Order: sequence, then structure tokens, then C-alpha cells
Amino acid sequence: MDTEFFLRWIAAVTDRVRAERDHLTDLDRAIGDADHGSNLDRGFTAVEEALAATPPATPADVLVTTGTTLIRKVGGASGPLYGTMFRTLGRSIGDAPDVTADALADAFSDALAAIAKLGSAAEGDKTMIDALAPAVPAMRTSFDAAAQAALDGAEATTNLRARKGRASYLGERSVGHQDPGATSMALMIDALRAV
Amino acid sequence: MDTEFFLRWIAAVTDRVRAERDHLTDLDRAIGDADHGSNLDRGFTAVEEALAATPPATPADVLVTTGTTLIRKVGGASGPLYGTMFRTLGRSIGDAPDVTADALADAFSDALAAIAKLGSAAEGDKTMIDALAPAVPAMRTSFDAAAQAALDGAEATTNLRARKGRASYLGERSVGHQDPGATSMALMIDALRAV
Amino acid sequence: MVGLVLISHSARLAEEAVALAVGIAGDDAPIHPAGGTDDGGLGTSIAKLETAVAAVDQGDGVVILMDLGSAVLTARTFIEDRTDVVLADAPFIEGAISALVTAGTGADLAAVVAAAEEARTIGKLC
Amino acid sequence: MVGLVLISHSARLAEEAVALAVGIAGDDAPIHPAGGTDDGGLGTSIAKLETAVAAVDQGDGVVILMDLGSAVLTARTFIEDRTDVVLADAPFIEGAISALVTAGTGADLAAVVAAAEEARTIGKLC
Ligand SMILES: Nc1ncnc2c1ncn2[C@@H]1O[C@H](COP(=O)(O)OP(=O)(O)O)[C@@H](O)[C@H]1O
Ligand SMILES: Nc1ncnc2c1ncn2[C@@H]1O[C@H](COP(=O)(O)OP(=O)(O)O)[C@@H](O)[C@H]1O
Ligand SMILES: [Mg+2]
Ligand SMILES: [Mg+2]
Ligand SMILES: [Mg+2]
Ligand SMILES: [Mg+2]
Repeated sequence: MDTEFFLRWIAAVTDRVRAERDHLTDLDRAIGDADHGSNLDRGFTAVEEALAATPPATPADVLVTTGTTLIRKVGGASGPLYGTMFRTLGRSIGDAPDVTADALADAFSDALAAIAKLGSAAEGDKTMIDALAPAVPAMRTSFDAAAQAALDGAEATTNLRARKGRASYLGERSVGHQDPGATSMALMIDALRAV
Repeated sequence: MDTEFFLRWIAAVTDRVRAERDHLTDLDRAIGDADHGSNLDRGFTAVEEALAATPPATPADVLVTTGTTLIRKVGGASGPLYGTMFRTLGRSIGDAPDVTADALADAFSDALAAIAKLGSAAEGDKTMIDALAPAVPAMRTSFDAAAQAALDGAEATTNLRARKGRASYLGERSVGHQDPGATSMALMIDALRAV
Repeated sequence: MVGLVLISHSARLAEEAVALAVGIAGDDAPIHPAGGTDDGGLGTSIAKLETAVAAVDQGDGVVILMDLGSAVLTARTFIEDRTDVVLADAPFIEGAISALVTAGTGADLAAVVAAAEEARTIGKLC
Repeated sequence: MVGLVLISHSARLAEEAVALAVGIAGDDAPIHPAGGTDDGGLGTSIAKLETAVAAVDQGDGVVILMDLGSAVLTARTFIEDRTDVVLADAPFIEGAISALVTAGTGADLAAVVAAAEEARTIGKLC
């Protein structure tokens, strides 16, 4: 997978975020502060501009620029978290012009660890980690398997009680709603399939 | 001591507070927020008005009205503290039209306990208690002895390190300055002498 | 529902703390600021505290959170003759959020105080 | 002197917290707010955090206090590549006052962080 592949992935994620913007915000209205869709839309619009302004030379460039831009522009908890994910993906891949499926799977494993550390969160806390964690091993098989695992993981957050992020303040009342961050995470992994 | 005696005491305290206003504020500038003199001036001006508006029938009335007014008008820590002192003096005395020296000494002992409880403070914490506490036993002897003990206690706060109130945030830097509240407490007890 | 009052030396700090708590915990339970002196200066006012307590009192009790110093003394003096109003020994902002969340579930007075006081022990970096 | 930064979801809460801390602890040590998003909304901004840290950095280190949630994540992300900036796991208001008092004495970075974190254990009613 070359630089173009990763540019197409980020473009696909940007499109999906825009299309799902209101849905993500609605999910965040139920158990958060109704800004997850607009946070990500703002972030990926800035990513689009940053990637257009300075065309990246390597896959890692695409990913690190994406991450750094998200950290600077999102404004909510998902900014540092997704920012760290994309920066870790980039750093893990290194400066190879072409990334193997194995190297990408390793990078996603590193990204999971980095998000969990930053957020002091684990699987089952009803966060984006619940979509990413099951996708990481599945990525050893195929993007299809990873996407399915992420979508299932996101859906399964509905029955969980939030233990991290704003939703955790709701305690039991967070049960019965799908986590917005898990939903956007699944969308990003799902977008890999169509690249 | 009758109602007139206590009215004269409060009037004397009011005069002394006005005369010492800037000095008290200066002491509070060194280890606090430079408002102790104006806090007490505001409070006793309101007390003067309250006592004039509804002439009190008993010594306890004078003291309770004074305390309640200080609680409502001072705005700083000294408001609830002096307010509690005067209200406790009034309640302790009860509705006797004439107060014996013993009854007043008992009342001051109750007032000390009430202030210490409200402020979670003890002798040596560099507060108004350091002037009041030595005055309480001395009051069994005479107002002169009580006044001398209070003035000595206030002076001795200079070498103490504050453990309660705003000055406590200064830690060691509070040493070397006389406590404003101990100074005003000594002034109030000293005013008993001339009534 | 249990009501909450935030008493601070600063009128604006109390107001902003209320706004943040409502932003996070929602407005199911009533919460009111009581900051500054009667004339708007730095300090505390028992009259403002009375007004705020009355505004949030629905008959199920009221919890007061204090920032420091004279806010504590004013609140203590206020509750002398009230058994339905209690003080929480809690961090101002963190305690307010926890207490408001818990009050919003319909919890009783003791549970709301406990939630405020537990905020003291909750780490932010773990 | 060690510098302090208060990062909050709310620009005004951060500003008022700074004002209260300076009112109590004085302005011997530098302190700066970093609240809200770049466009003034509720949230946090790493750019505001950078500006605030630069404003208080005198070469002796900087301590950041966070209110909650994304403030913690933003601050953690910011310090990834800074060894002279540390986070205090402390109550926002109470920790800021303690830290500012201690920084004002000329204490070092570790002592200022410790002062902020000890604020957690100091009761208000005793
Ligand atoms: N500590 C954390 N660890 C992992 N994920 C988190 C954490 N806090 C929040 N999240 C994720 O972030 C999402 C919310 O993002 P967003 O709404 O953009 O930020 P905010 O909560 O600051 O408004 C949540 O749905 C959750 O998946
Ligand atoms: N907890 C306390 N217990 C006893 N006295 C106290 C306490 N806190 C403050 N004081 C007294 O109050 C005085 C300060 O009063 P003032 O300046 O009017 O209030 P503030 O500190 O709120 O500005 C101090 O000098 C001290 O004597
Ligand atoms: Mg949100
Ligand atoms: Mg948000
Ligand atoms: Mg003062
Ligand atoms: Mg004051």
C-alpha cells in the first residue's frame, strides 16, 4: 500500500465522516455533548486542507499529518485520541514507500496500545477502543474481517456502561446507547475496505 | 451590666473599628487581602443602623442583633466568626436585664468555644482566637486583665505561622506579621474597659 | 430532587462552575451559584446563599459546595438551624459535577453528599 | 519560578480560576488560563495550551492542571515531547491555589506538583 492508498483512505474517511456527521452527533447527544460529528467534520476538513497544501511523500507522512491536524483542530476528546492513533500508525510504519499488510496490522496494534494509554481506557469501557480492539487481530486476516469486527464491536457498546469519557458521568444511564466514538472508529476501519 | 452598658460597648467598638480601620486593613494587606478594616467598618456601620432602627430590650438583644448583622454584612471570614461570637454571648447571657461579671465571663468562654468550632481553629493558629483565648480566664479577674491578655495575645501572633484563614496559604511567609483578626479582637475586648 | 448550591468568593467562578457542571451532568437536578459579596466584590454573602438555597430547594434537601475560607464559614453559619441543608467536604468543580450527576438520578441527600466527597479520591490520570 | 497553566473546557472557568488563585496566592509566580476551543466553544485547544505554557515558562518548568476529560487528553498529548512540563493530578481550583502558593516561594517543579496533588487530601471542614 503506497502513499496514494493512504491518501484515498483518508479521503474516504473524510467523506464518510461528512455523511455520518449528524448521526454521530445524535449518538453523542444521547450520552455526551452532541458534538462528535461536528468535531470530526471540522478535524477532517482541516486534514483535507493540510494534505492538499503539502502533498505528503510517504504513507507515514499522510498518517502523521492527519494525526497532528486532528490533535490541533478537533477540540474534543476524540481529537487527541484519533490524532494519537494516526500519528502512531505513521510512526510505526516508518518511512517505507510501500506498506505490507503485516506492517499495517502491526501499526494498528501499536495504535490501539497508544490510545488505551492516552485514555487510560480498556476494552469494555464503552469507547472507541471497543471498535478498534477486536479489529486489530482480525486485520491479520483481511480488511473485511477487521471492518466486520469493528462494526460488531461498535454495536456491542450499546449494552455497555461507560467507564471513560463524558458518558461515564451518566453511569447506568449510559446503557442502551451506542458509543459515538466506537461508531466513528468502525466507520474509519470500514473505509479501508473500499480503498 | 444592663442594656445601656452593652449598647455603649458596641458603640465604643464601632468607634475603635473606624479609628483603626486603615491599620487593620494594612495588617491584612501583609498576610491577607487587605479588607479586614473595611469589612469590619461595613459590618459595624450596619450594626449601628440596626440597633438604632429597633432599640433592643435586653443585653442579649444588643448582642444577638450585633452578631446577626455582622454575619449578614461583613462579607469576609471575620463576619461569621464575630457574628457567632456576639450571638453566642447573647444566647449565653439569656434574657436577664442585668448581667453579672461571672455570667459575662461564662458567655465569653462559650463564645470562644463557638468560634473555635466554626473556624476549626485552636490557639496558636494565628487567628482572632489567639487574642480571645487568653482573655477568657483573665475576665474572671477584671476587664483590665482581660484587655491586657488580649493585647498581649494579639501581639504574640506576630511570631506565629498561620494555620487557618487566608494567611495560612503563606506558610512560613506569614511569620513576622501581626494577625489582623487577633488585632481587632483585642480592640473589642479593650473597649470593654472604657464602657 | 436534591438541589445544589456552589458558594465561592468569586461570583463569576461560581457561575462558570455551575455552567460547566450543567454542561456535563445536564439539568435534571437544580443547581445555583452563590458567589461574591452583596455588592459584587470578592467574598461571600449569607443573603446570596439563602437565595440560592431557596431556588434549588424542592423539599428533598440541598447540598452546598464551598471553594474555601469564608465560603466555608458562611455556609457553616447558614446551616446552623437547617437540618435539610448539608455541606460537602469536596473539591469545588469535581465535587459539583459528581454531585449534580448523582442528584440527577433522583438519589437522596446522603448519596449526593457521598458522590461529591468521593470526587476527592478519583484520579484524573488513571 | 515554576509556571502554572489551567486548562479547562470553559474559557471563562479557566480565567476565573486564575483570578481567584492570584487573589489568594498573589502573583509572584506566573499563571495562565487555557480554556475552550480555538473558536471559543466548550472544549480544549492544544494551541491555547501551547500559548499559555510559553507565557509562563521561565525555564524552571511548568505545571498543568486540568479540569476533566478532553483537557486531560489534550494536556497528555502536549507533554509527550516535553520533559519540563508536567501534569498535576489535582482538584482544579484547590490544586491551582496550592500550586501557585508553592511556586511563589520559588519551590522547584516537583514541589509544586506535590503541593497541587496534596490539595486533594486537605479537608475543608476540619
Ligand atoms: N478516556 C477515553 N479513552 C478512550 N476513548 C475515549 C475517552 N474519552 C472519550 N473517548 C471517546 O471519545 C468519544 C467522544 O468524542 P467527542 O464527542 O468528539 O469528544 P468530547 O467527549 O470531548 O465532546 C466517546 O464516544 C469515546 O468513544
Ligand atoms: N478559620 C478561622 N478560624 C478563626 N479565625 C479565622 C479563621 N479564618 C480567618 N480568621 C480570622 O479572620 C481574619 C481575617 O478576616 P477578614 O480579612 O475580614 O476576612 P477574609 O480573610 O475573608 O478577607 C484573620 O486575621 C483571622 O484572625
Ligand atoms: Mg462530545
Ligand atoms: Mg465536546
Ligand atoms: Mg481579609
Ligand atoms: Mg476578604
